Amino acid sequence: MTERIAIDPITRLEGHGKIEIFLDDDGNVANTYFQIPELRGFEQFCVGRPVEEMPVLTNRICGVCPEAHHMAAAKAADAVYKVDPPPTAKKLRELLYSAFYVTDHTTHFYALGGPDFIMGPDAPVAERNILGVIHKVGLEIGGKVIQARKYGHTVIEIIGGRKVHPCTSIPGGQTRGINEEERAEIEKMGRWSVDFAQFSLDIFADIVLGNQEYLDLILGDIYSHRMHYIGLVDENNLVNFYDGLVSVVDPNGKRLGKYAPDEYGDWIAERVEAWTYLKFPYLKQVGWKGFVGGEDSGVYSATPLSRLNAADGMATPLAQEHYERFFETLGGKPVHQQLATHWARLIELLYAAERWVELATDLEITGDDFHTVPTETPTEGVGIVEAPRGTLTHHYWTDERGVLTKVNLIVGTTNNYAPISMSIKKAAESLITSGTVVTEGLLNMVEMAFRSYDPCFGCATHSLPGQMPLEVKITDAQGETVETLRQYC
Amino acid sequence: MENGFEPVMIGFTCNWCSYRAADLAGTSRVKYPPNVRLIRLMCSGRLDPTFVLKALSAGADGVMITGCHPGECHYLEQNYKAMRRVMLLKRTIAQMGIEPERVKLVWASAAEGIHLAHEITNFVDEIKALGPLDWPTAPRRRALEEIEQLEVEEVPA
Amino acid sequence: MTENGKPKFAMYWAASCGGCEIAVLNIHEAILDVDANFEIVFWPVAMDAKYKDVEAMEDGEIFLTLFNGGIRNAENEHLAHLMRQKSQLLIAFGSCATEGCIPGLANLSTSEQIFETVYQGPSTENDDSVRPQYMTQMPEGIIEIPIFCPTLRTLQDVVDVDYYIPGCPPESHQIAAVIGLVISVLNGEAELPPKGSTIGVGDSTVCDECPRERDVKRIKQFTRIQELEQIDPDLCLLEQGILCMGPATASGCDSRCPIAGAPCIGCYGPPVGVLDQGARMMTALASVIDSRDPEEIETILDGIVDPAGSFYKFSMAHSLLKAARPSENGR
Amino acid sequence: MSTENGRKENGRERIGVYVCHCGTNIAGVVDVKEVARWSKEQLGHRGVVIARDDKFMCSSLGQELIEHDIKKEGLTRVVVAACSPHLHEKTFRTACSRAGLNPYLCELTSIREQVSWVTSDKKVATEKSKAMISGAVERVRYHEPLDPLKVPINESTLIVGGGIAGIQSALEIANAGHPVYIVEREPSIGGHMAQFDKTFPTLDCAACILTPRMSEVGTHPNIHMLTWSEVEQVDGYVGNFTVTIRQKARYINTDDCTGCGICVEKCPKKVIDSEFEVGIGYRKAVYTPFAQAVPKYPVIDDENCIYFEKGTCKACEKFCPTNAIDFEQEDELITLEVGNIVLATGFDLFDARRIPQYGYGRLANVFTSLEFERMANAAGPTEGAIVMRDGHTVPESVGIVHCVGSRDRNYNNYCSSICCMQSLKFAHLVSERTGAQVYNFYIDIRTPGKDFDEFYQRVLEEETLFVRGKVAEVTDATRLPGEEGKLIVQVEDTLAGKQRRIPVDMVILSAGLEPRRDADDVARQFGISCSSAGWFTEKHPKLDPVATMTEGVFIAGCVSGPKDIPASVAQGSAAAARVVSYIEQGELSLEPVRASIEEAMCSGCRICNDLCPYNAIDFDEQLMVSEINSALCQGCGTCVAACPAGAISGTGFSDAQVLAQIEGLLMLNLEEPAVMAEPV
Repeated sequence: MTERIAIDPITRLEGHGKIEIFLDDDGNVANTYFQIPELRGFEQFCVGRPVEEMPVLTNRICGVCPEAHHMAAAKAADAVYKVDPPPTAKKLRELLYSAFYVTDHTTHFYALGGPDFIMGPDAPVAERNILGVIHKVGLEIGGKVIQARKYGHTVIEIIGGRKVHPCTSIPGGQTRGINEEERAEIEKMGRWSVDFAQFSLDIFADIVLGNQEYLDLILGDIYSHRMHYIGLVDENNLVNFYDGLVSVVDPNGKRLGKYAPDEYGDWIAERVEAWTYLKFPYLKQVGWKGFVGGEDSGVYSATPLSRLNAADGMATPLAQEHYERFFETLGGKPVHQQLATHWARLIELLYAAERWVELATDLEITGDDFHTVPTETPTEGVGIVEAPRGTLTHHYWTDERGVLTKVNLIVGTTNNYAPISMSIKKAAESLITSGTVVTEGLLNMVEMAFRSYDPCFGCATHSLPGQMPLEVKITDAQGETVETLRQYC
Repeated sequence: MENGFEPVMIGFTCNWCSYRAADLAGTSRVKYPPNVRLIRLMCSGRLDPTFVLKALSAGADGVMITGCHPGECHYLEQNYKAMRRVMLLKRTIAQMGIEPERVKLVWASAAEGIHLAHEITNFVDEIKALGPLDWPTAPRRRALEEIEQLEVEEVPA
Repeated sequence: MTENGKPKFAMYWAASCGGCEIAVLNIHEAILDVDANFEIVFWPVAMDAKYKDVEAMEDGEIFLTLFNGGIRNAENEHLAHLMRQKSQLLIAFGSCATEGCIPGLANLSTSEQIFETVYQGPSTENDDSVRPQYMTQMPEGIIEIPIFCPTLRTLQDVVDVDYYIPGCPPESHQIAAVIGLVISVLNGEAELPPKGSTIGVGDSTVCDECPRERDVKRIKQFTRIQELEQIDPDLCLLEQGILCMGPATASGCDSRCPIAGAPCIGCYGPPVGVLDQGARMMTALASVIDSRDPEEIETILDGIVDPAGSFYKFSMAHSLLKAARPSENGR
Repeated sequence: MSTENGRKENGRERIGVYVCHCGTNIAGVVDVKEVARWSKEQLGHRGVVIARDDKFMCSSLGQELIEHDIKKEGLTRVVVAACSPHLHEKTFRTACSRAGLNPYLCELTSIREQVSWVTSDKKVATEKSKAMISGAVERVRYHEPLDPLKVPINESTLIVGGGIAGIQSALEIANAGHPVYIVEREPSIGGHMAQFDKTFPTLDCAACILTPRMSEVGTHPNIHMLTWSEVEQVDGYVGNFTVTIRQKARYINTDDCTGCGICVEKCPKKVIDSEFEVGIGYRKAVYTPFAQAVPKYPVIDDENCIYFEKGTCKACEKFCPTNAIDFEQEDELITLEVGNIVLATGFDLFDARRIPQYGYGRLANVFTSLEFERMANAAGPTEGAIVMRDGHTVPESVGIVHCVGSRDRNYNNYCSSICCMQSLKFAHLVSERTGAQVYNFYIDIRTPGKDFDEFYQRVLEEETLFVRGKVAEVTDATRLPGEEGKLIVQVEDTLAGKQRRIPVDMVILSAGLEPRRDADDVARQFGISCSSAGWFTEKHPKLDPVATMTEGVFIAGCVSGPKDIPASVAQGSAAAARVVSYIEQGELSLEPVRASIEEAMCSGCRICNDLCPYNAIDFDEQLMVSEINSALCQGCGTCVAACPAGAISGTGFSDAQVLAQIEGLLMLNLEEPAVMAEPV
């Protein structure tokens, strides 16, 4: 019996996926495999390079979030030299980083994840994209989205020297500062972004939260996974993207602890599977129990939702209000409904915009002491930042000249590789059963499960390029290929 | 190295000293191995590392650069530039897995025909000891690489 | 040509980071010209599209394809051939496709070394030394992943390329200019440059666009940027001892990095007409090193801690040597 | 074969390959017929349309063969496989141009010197010849037609230095009817020779032979003298130099001065004359260095002049009959346009103080050679009387020390070449005028010149004693009886093999010659180079001793090393002859092997700016690009190889040519791919 199932490829995520779905005799899902088909080997070929080049080398891991790698690399390089950059440098970096968050979260919500809700899962594929969103919500929103991205990139260019792949962070600080004129412009754009973030939350409120069908969808079981969560927090356990400790909470919301960058090895381990080039990180102390959730499985996620779960709140007032509303609405911490990640992302968007303004109005931001010359002999160092798609860890070892001898990277989306696989399987199980008439919208829900993580395989495949052709292959119990659906994006 | 390996080598000479040294070696009928094929430049200062990389990547097993002795450059001091280029080039090709000894800098005045012949003989021996370079981009290698490719395809990575 | 008479446009990413796509999105308004003048038939990052649709096309049905990313695995190579077959004009877009870019540095290592490093990494628990297999027998059946090629290759190494647009990523204004050119060609207002040309670059090198003051070059020592007390905001970085690739890198980027106080790292590749970017930088630097004493020269050269990595950071895969040779020390 | 990015091929060429037998020189080892056959067959697709062999390609028959093919077969390129280009490149190039083909489209590859003469195995030699022809064929495809570079020659010449060498050059050129400027640092021309008394070996008095030449210079219609002047700056290149000269203030209006000398007479300020009289005589604050000075005008020495010290005096002004004194005079900058330059700036005397154990400057009666010359000179401070420092005591014994500062690794390794003869001259003068016992302390006696050894014999006969050995010390510390009040010369007599202490009244140190203290600066100014010792480097030490590496800049006299007067004069004339021949040609055609910069590609990075020893590369601050002055360029190609932008190209040795030759030599251009590892 070969049941033909038509399924559209998963689209609108930065990178691609290859999904193998195996059916049993009854035509139910026996197992699914989500594969990452490529490898680049940065950890290998960064060895031998001078450490000050890592911020620009690792940029090229991902063109979608080069800023995250630039920051993590710069912080790791600081650590290698045991040098503490001047306050101005740190603030410049965080300011650039906040602006980056605004563009990145905006892009995802409006172009990638958002359409699922705004248009509705049942909407025709052709409409489930940014253009559909513009049609439904109105043309001016399109202008705003473009504006938000433009502003973010402008700040990145002013501080980082370039729109894509910034180049100004070096061990001990920055190659240059900003002047008052630039600061004023940055502040202006920041204030606009705060309004934009609130505007976006309003849209989400009336289109999604205002719609019982969507709410049920979010709160429903299909997209729910009880797992561990991690996220970077400041000294008050509030969400921070640039610096702090990584907070780890269990599926009950109990904080297992917080680890400093150089302690990541005690907390995180990675598993290798022969059928994919990408490794599966998990909580070392809890251990690898396979693709399952719960207290006893080391599987964790690192997403906007995870960060909200792992923190005690947001460091800026407006974002904090929404943080509280978020958990009230969804029934307290921790929230396991992965689709809520879209909402969490917008709350982070607001936080990033507020932080942007805070830093742009900080007196030290225009200071001219933006670099400290390292004096210590370089040895080993870890740098961690919170990338939009998950905690980003760079770990370097160097010789006495500061030339790399070993490199270890645990990158954004990689953290969520296991959860994504689980979500896909769960979605597939609940959607593909013998006799199910699979409709377009229904199957898009598989994609939604996937998309809530905003997976970026440019990053995840730091061991390989941004390209990941998605292929969904459905094979029946006799090993007959029922259907192959490919998408090379 | 297996016997019978006859390296192919390129030699760059200075029009004023080493090329004339080669002339002198000829007129004095000094015999030396035929493996090195000379190219005449006006000065060792004309030596562009691109030439060396081109030769190595196109099938040469070794490259010899010859010029006037330090302080005797026909153009006063250009041979020092050649020397510095070769020193830096050697460091780079070492990282590329090429023995730096495959590139050799030799000073030979117009009067040193025998010296030049001697240096060429030594260099040929040194390269024979190192064995063929067989750079993958060289024509003869291309076929081989394709075969390797096939193997990879068949055997799981 | 299509029913609506518009020529078809495609953009594809092979082994790339996605930065090229972002750069194209950053041409903002100009993107509308693309929409107005072309029918976008295939552009994964921006729209739904199906691989089988491309397969179904006539050869040469696509007028213009921007192909970014290097050729890292069998799948990339397959796609390169497909896009070549279906496109009239195939443009190698961005550093990866034109010269290999940073991922090309992998050519300093063997596949084995890369696998060893990645899959036995410090935080990796892999006592059984599991390695990804291109075919794996799972209980439910066999699953595959594309084979990892021995070296990273550029687009021109696997298919015939019409034009090259370098840059990591290409500057948006350059992209807009190229698109403008193609459009005016379509309207019969301009001629296409000779096949094989590098487009979207300047005639000269980064120094040409760099506003920094420069003097006669004499290098006594190289300095690592983090060691500089104060980076002089106005003086040539090379004259400050920083290894800046500007002199040997094609212009066109508006010299962004040097203006930002960071050395040029060479992402725009060799200037037009230059065979090997690294060789040109080596010869230039060695020429102006201010010493005749071999010992002193060696000491000065020690200041360049990673010659191959510095001179070929982006163009390794497109250099004369293309890749290092396997040997005991490293590759 | 793919043409690499940036290498434009010159279309489809018709190439002729000519393989020379050179009798049996080549044919005896290389199978020339096979090589020719192979070239046609294997390189046909590369454009080889004809491949011939001939007994002697360089013979008129061989050349006619090439000319015939160029005309009849329309060859566009010619490759000759024969002997070294240094022998016959010109021959075959000329043959090509006779047939109407640009000579630079011909390539000669040396299968004689580089193959048949150095290889025994015939098979191997034949294969190597093929490879070399293959290389030449690929290379010649990228050759471009070139025309020699023509530069006009300005008729005027600048002579720097008014010593005997400069004077000689100036007169030769002027007499040929061309304008000459002669620049002299001192107030008068004449140089060291003017200070001498007699000249060896003929013993005619220096003044008697020199002064007529000096006055001839002074009065010559084609010679413009600039004394008391120095060269400030030199720009331009052969045929077209622009030279800036600083004429120091003389405080004498030379238009009015008659040279009567009254000012000198009336000047109340007496000064030790440390220049002309080397410190053993006096002069006034206003002075002419010596009686026969040319020009005759005096100069006021503003460092010693009372007026310049105190603001009063002006005695000279009061008494000057023509009101020629002008205290307001200032240095003047004069710009000259000249076509050629002769450097004859001479030498400095080795400073004997540098050898303390010889006691000069410490022991009163130790004299230097130049001091002795002045003393012996009838016009000198002692009017020719050879006396001790006290000014009257006549020495009874005199020691002459040779090689002072010469042939001594502590000072100068070289032989100053004139000291032997100068010392013998001193010995003769001393014994002739004082009857004193003369000792010559020498290492070797070198008398290679005409009549030199005869003079040596003569001095020997004058019972001068010769002690062979390097003097260890000259001291007044007396130990033995008979030494009191004398100078003791401590020396190892290497002939007798024992140490000797020889007491004398007077010691003359025959000091060696050294480059001018400022030789390096002068060399840099004129864009030429110095030897490690500091002497200017000749273009070729034997075949071109008066030319330098810089076209249009010549050297004469002691600037290139110690010389005696005849040699200096000969060089003066030689340099003049070279200059005149340039002038007569009117314009100079230079080898077209030159570098040039493509302005659009130049980034102004300034990497190349310091690479050219001929200062051919300038940086244009306005355009922010570097430029090459092709007339100064010597075609070494260093900048071509250095330009990181690939903006500099070199004719004759372009990247394309060399890269193509590499591919050819590696046989990458054959119909079937070469098999690399086979015996060549």
